[in-house]
Amino acid sequence: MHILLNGKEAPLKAGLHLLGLLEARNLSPDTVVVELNGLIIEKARYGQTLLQDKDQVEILRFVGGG
Amino acid sequence: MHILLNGKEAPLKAGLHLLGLLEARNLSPDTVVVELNGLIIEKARYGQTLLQDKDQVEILRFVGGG
Amino acid sequence: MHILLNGKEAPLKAGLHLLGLLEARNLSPDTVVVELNGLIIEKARYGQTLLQDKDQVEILRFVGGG
Amino acid sequence: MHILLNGKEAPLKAGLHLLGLLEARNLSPDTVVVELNGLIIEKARYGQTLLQDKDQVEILRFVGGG
Amino acid sequence: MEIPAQDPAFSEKDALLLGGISLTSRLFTGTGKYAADSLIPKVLEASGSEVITVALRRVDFEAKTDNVMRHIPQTVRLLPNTSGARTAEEAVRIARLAKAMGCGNWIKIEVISDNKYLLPDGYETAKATEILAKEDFVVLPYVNADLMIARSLVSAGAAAVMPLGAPIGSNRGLQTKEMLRILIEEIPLPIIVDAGIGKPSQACEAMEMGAAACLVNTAIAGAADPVAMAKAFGEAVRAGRRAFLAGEAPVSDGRASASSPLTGFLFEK
Amino acid sequence: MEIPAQDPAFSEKDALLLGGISLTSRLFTGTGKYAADSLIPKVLEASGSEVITVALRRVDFEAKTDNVMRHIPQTVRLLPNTSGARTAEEAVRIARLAKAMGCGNWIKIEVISDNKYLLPDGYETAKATEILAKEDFVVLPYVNADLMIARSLVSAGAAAVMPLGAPIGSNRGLQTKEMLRILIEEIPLPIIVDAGIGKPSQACEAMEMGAAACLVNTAIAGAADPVAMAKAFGEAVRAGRRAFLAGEAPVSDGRASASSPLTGFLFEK
Amino acid sequence: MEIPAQDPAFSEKDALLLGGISLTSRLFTGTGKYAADSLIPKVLEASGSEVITVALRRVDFEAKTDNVMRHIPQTVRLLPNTSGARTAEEAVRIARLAKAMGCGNWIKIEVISDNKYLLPDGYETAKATEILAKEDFVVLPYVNADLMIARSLVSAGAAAVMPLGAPIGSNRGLQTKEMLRILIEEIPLPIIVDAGIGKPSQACEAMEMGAAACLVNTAIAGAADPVAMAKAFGEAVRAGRRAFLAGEAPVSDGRASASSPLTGFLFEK
Amino acid sequence: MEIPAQDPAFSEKDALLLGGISLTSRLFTGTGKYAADSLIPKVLEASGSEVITVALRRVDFEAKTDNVMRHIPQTVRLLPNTSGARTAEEAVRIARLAKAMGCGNWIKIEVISDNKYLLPDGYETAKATEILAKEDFVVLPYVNADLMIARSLVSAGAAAVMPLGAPIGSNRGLQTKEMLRILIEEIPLPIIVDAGIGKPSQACEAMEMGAAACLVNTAIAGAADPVAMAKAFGEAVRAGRRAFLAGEAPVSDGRASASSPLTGFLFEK
Repeated sequence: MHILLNGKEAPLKAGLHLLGLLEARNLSPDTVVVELNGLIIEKARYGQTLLQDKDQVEILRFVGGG
Repeated sequence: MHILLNGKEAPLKAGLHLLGLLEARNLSPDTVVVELNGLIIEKARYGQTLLQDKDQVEILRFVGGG
Repeated sequence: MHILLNGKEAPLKAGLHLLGLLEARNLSPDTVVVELNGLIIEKARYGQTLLQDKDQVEILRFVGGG
Repeated sequence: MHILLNGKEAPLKAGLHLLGLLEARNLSPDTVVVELNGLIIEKARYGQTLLQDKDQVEILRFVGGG
Repeated sequence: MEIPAQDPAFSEKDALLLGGISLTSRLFTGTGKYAADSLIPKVLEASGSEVITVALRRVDFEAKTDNVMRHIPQTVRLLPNTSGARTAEEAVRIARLAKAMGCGNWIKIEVISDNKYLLPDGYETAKATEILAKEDFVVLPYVNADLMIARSLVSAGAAAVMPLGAPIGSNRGLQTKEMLRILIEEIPLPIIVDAGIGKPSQACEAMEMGAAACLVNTAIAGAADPVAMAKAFGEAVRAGRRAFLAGEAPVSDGRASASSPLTGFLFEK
Repeated sequence: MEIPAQDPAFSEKDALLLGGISLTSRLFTGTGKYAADSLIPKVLEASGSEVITVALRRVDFEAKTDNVMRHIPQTVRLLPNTSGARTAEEAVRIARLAKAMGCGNWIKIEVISDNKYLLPDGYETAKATEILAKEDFVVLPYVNADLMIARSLVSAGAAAVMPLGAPIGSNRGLQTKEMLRILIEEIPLPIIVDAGIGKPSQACEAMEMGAAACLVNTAIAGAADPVAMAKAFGEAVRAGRRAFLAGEAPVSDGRASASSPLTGFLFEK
Repeated sequence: MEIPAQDPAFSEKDALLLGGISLTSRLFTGTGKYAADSLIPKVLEASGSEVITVALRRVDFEAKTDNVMRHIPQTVRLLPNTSGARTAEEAVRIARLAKAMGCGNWIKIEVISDNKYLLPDGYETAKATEILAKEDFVVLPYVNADLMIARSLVSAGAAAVMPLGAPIGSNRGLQTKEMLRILIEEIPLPIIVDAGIGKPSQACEAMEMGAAACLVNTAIAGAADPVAMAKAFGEAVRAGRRAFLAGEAPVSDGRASASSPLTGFLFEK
Repeated sequence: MEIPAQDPAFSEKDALLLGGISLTSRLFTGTGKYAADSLIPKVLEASGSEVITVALRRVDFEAKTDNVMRHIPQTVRLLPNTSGARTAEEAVRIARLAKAMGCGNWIKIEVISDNKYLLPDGYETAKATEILAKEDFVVLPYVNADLMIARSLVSAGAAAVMPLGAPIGSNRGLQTKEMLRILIEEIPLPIIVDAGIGKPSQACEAMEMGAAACLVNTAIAGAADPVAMAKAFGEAVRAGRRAFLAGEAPVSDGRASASSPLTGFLFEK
C-alpha cells in the first residue's frame, strides 16, 4: 500500500490515520494544513481520518513569502 | 409607415428600396455601408432591398479617427 | 541736517547718538545691526556714537528667508 | 647637440633647419604645425629656421577627437 | 500622391510584414482632429505613412460633412478602428460593417468603456480579436501594455499588438516604457506603440527600443503646422528604426569616456 | 563626397548661422574612437554633418599612424578642440596652434582638469574664450549647463555655447535637461548640446527643446554600424528641429482626449 | 514585540480600514528571502508594519526547515499569498488551504504564469477574487496597473487593489506611475502598491500620490542591514502619507520663486 | 521647544559634524514665506530641524512687522543667508553684518544676479567663500551642481557645499541628480541639497544618494499644513539617511526575482 504524499509515493502502514502520519514526521497539527484527495481536512478530524491505499495527501505550511 | 434611420424615426414612402433612400439623401452607395435590421446589406443588393414599416436602418461611413 | 537712513533721507536732530535713533524708532539694540558709513558699529558703542550731517546709516535685522 | 622634440631628447645635426627635420621624419609640412621654443613657426619659414642646441620643438597634427 | 524617396537599400532589407503586405514606412497615422480633412493627403505625403486609421460613424443627415475618403489615396492601407465599441460584441459588429465598406480587411480593435482616460478593456479586446481573426480579418488590437493581455492576443490570432504609451490624445509620451520593453522582448508579434506619443523624439525612442511601428494622430493633427510635424515624425521613426538596427553604443553607468586621445598631449613631460 | 539630398525649402528657411557661415545640417560630429578613420567620410555623408571636430596631438614618431585629415573632405568646417588643456592658458596655446594648421579659425574650447568625469572648468573656459574671441577665433566653448557661466561666455564673445547633456562619452542622454531649457530660453546665442547624447531620440529631444544643434561622437563611433547610426542621428536632428518649428501639440496634464469623433456612434439611442 | 511609538493624533485620525480592521501602519511587509527568519520580528518592530505576507508550500520532509510562524507575532495580521497559482482555480485552492491554517481570512491573490517577469494575469485574478470574496475572504489581488482590471476587481468584491510598480523583486521603483495615478483617482478602493518598490523614497512617493499603503519585501530583505532598512521604510511611508494629508505646495512650471523677501535689500537706492 | 524624540542609537552613531558642532537632524529649514512667523517654532519642533536660515533686511520703519527672531528658539543654529547679494563683495558685507547680530558665525552664501531663475554665480560665490572662511565664518555656499565650482569651494575653505536640485522655490525636485551624484562621490565635504526640493520623497532620495543633509523652505511654508509637512520632511530625511546607511538592495536591470520560494508548489508533479 502506498499514498501519494506531497507528490511523491510513500509506503502506507495499514490503520494509519492523518494524525499518526504527522506524528511520524514530527509535525505539529497546528503548523500545517492537510488536503486529502483534494478535500481540506479539519484539524479536529486528523485523529479519525484513516489513510487508504492510493490516497493523495498534501501537507502544507506557511513559509516566508512576499 | 416609418423606419428607424440612424436611431431616429423617419417617414417611409411605400415601395422605396435602399438605393432610393440613399439617392434621396444624396449619398453615393460607394461611400457608405448599410445595416438593415442588424444585417449588413451588400452594395449590389441595395436596388432590390425594399424597405418596410419599422425597419431599422443604419447608414454609416468612414470619418476621420485615430 | 539730514542722515541717509536705510537709503532714504531723514532729518537729524543735533546731538543724537545711534542708541537715541533706535529708541526713537522703538527698536531694541539686540534685534538689529547697524552700519554707519559702511562700518559696522558694535552694539556696546551705540550710546557713544553721535550722528552727523550726511551720515549714511543702515539698520538691518533678520527676517524670514530661505 | 640635442633638441627636445615633442618632450623627448633627440640628437641634432648641425645646420639642420625645420624643413629638414620634417623631411627626415617623412612629415609633409602641410599636415603639421610646429612650435619652436613656445613660438609658432609659419609654414613658409620652415626652410629658413635653423635648429640650435637645446631648442624645444613641438610638432603636432590633427587626430581624431570629439 | 508620391511616397517620398527613401533609402532603397534600407527599405528593402527592413520591410515590416503585416497582414500579408510589406510596409516600407513604420509610421501609421490617424485622420482624426484635423482642422480640415484636406490636410490628410499632405500629411501622408510628408510622413511617408502607408497605413492610416479611420473611424466608422452614422451619416449625419443634418450636417453637410466632407467625405474623408476623398482625401485618402488608394495606395495607402486603410485601418478602420472600432471606436465607440464598449464590448467585444460591439467591436465585432463595427469591424464587419467596416469590412463591408470594401476597403480591405484590416481592423484596429478599440474597446473602451472608460470615458475619462479612454483606457482599453483587454479582456473584451481579446474576445473580439479571436472572433475577427477567425473571419480572416487582419486584427490590430489596441491595449494596455500588459504582458498577459498581449499573450492572450497572440493566442487569439492578432496580427500585431498595439500597446499604449499614455492615454489617447494626451501627448504624454512613453509612460509605460517598462512594460513596452517587456512586450517587445516577449511577444512574437510586431509591437506597434499606439496612443500617447506626443513628440517625434518619443516615437524615435519607441523604435530604438525595438517597436515595430508607431501610430500617431493627435500629435500631428494638433501641431501648429501638421504637415511639417508629419514629416518630422516620419524622419524620427526612420531614425529610431535605423538606430535599433545599427546597434547602439553602450551606456555608461556614470563615468565619462574621453572622445579624444588620452596620449600625445602637448603638455606631457 | 555628396551631401545627402535634403528638403531644400526647409534648409533655406532654417539655416544655422555660425561664425559667418550658413549651415544646413544641425548635427556636428566628432572623429574620435572610430575603428578606422576611413569610416569618417562615410559617417559624414550618411549624417549630412557639415561641422566636424578634431583634436591636436604631438606627432608620434614611433607609430605609423594615419593622417586623419586625409579622410575629411574640404567641404566640411573643421572644429578643432583644445582637449588636453587644463587651464585657459593651455587652451589658448592649443587654439593658436590649431589655427596655424591653416584649416580655419573655429575652435571648440575644452578645459578639463577632472579625469574621471571630464567635467569642464567654466571659469577657465570663459577666460580662454575672451582671449580667443579678441583674436578673431569663432569660439565654441564646451561647458556645464550653468546659466551664469553661459552668460559669462556671451560677454566673452563666444559664437555659441555648448553645454553638456551628460559626461563625455557616457551616452547617458539629457541629464541636464532642466538647465538646458533655461539656457535655451535665456542665452542669446545658439545652444549646441555637446557630450552625453547617446541615442538619436535624445538628439531629437534636444532639438525639440530649441537647441540650435547637437554634437555627437561616441554614440556614432561606438555603434555596431557607425555609418547607419550616423544616418539615424542626421534624421533625428532634422526631425527634432522640424518639430520645434512646427509647433508641438499641447501635452495633457493626465486626461485623455479622443482622436475619433465622440458623436454618431452606432449604439446611440 | 512592541509596536514602536507613533504620533497618536496622526494614527487616530488616519487609520486605514481594511477587512474590517483599523491599521495604524500603512507599510505591509513580506517574509521572503531573509537570510534568517529570526530577522522577521525585528523587521516588524523596526518598520511598525501590522500586516505581513507569507506563502503556502508543501512541507519538505527532507529539509529540517524552520517554521516561519514561530517568528511572526500574533498581533500582526497575516496575509497569505497564492504564489504558485497559475490559474484562478489554483489560487482559490491555495486560498482555502491558507484559511484552513486558522490564521484569518485575508488572502493576497497572485496568479502568475510568466516565469521571467512574474507579471500577473488580471483576468484569472478577477475570477479568483470573485469566488473568494463570496466565501468571505478579505481579498487583496495583486495585478498590473490597469484601470479596467482594477474595475473588474471592484465588481468582484476585492477589499483593495494591489497594482505593481515594477516586476516583483526588481527594486525598479514606480515605473507604472502614470497608471497608478489613474487608479488612485478612479478606483473607490484602497490602492496598495505592491512589487517593485526598491527604496524608501519610492514608497514615500507612492504615498504622496495617494496610495493607501505599500507592500515591501525584497528591498528590505535584500538590504545589507534589513532591520535598519525596515525602519527607513516605515518612516518613509509615514512621511509620504503625512505629506499627502498636509497638501503639497504647488510645483512651478520652471521658474524660481524667491524664498527670502524681494524688498528691503541693503543695496537698494 | 522640545526636540522630538529620535532613535538615540541612530543619532549618536550618525551625527553630522558641521562647523564644529554635531547635528542630530539632517534637515535644515528656512523661515521665508510663512503665512505667520508664529508657525516657525511649530515647524522646527515637528521637523526636528536644528539649523534654520534667515535673511538680513533693512528695518522697514513704515511697517509694523514682527521680529522673526522672537520665533526662533535659541537651541537651533542660525544660518543667515546673503540673499540680495549680486557680487562677492556684497555677500561679504552682508555676512559681516549678519555676524555682528551676535547669533554665531555661520553663513549661507547666495550670490544671485539672475532674477528669473535665481541661479547662483559660482565664481563670485567662491570668491566670497574664500574671504569669509579666512575670517572664521562657517561658510555654506549655495551653488549650481557643478564639480569644478564645488572643487573651488573646497579650496576656498567652505564647510559644506550646497548644490541646488532645481530653481529656488520651484518645488521641481532633483533635476540635477546626475551632477549631485558626482558631487557626493567626488567632493570631500558634506553635500547639502538646497533649493528645488518639493516633496519629502525627493529629500528622501537625496539622502539615499548620500547627501549629508537637505535644506527645505518653500515646500514646507507653501504646504496647506506647514507643520504636518515639516514633520513629513523630518521623517523622510531620516528615512533616506537610514536607507543610505542600511545599504540598499541591488536594482535589477529589468527581470523579476521571486519573493516567495520557487519550490514546494502544491501543483508540482
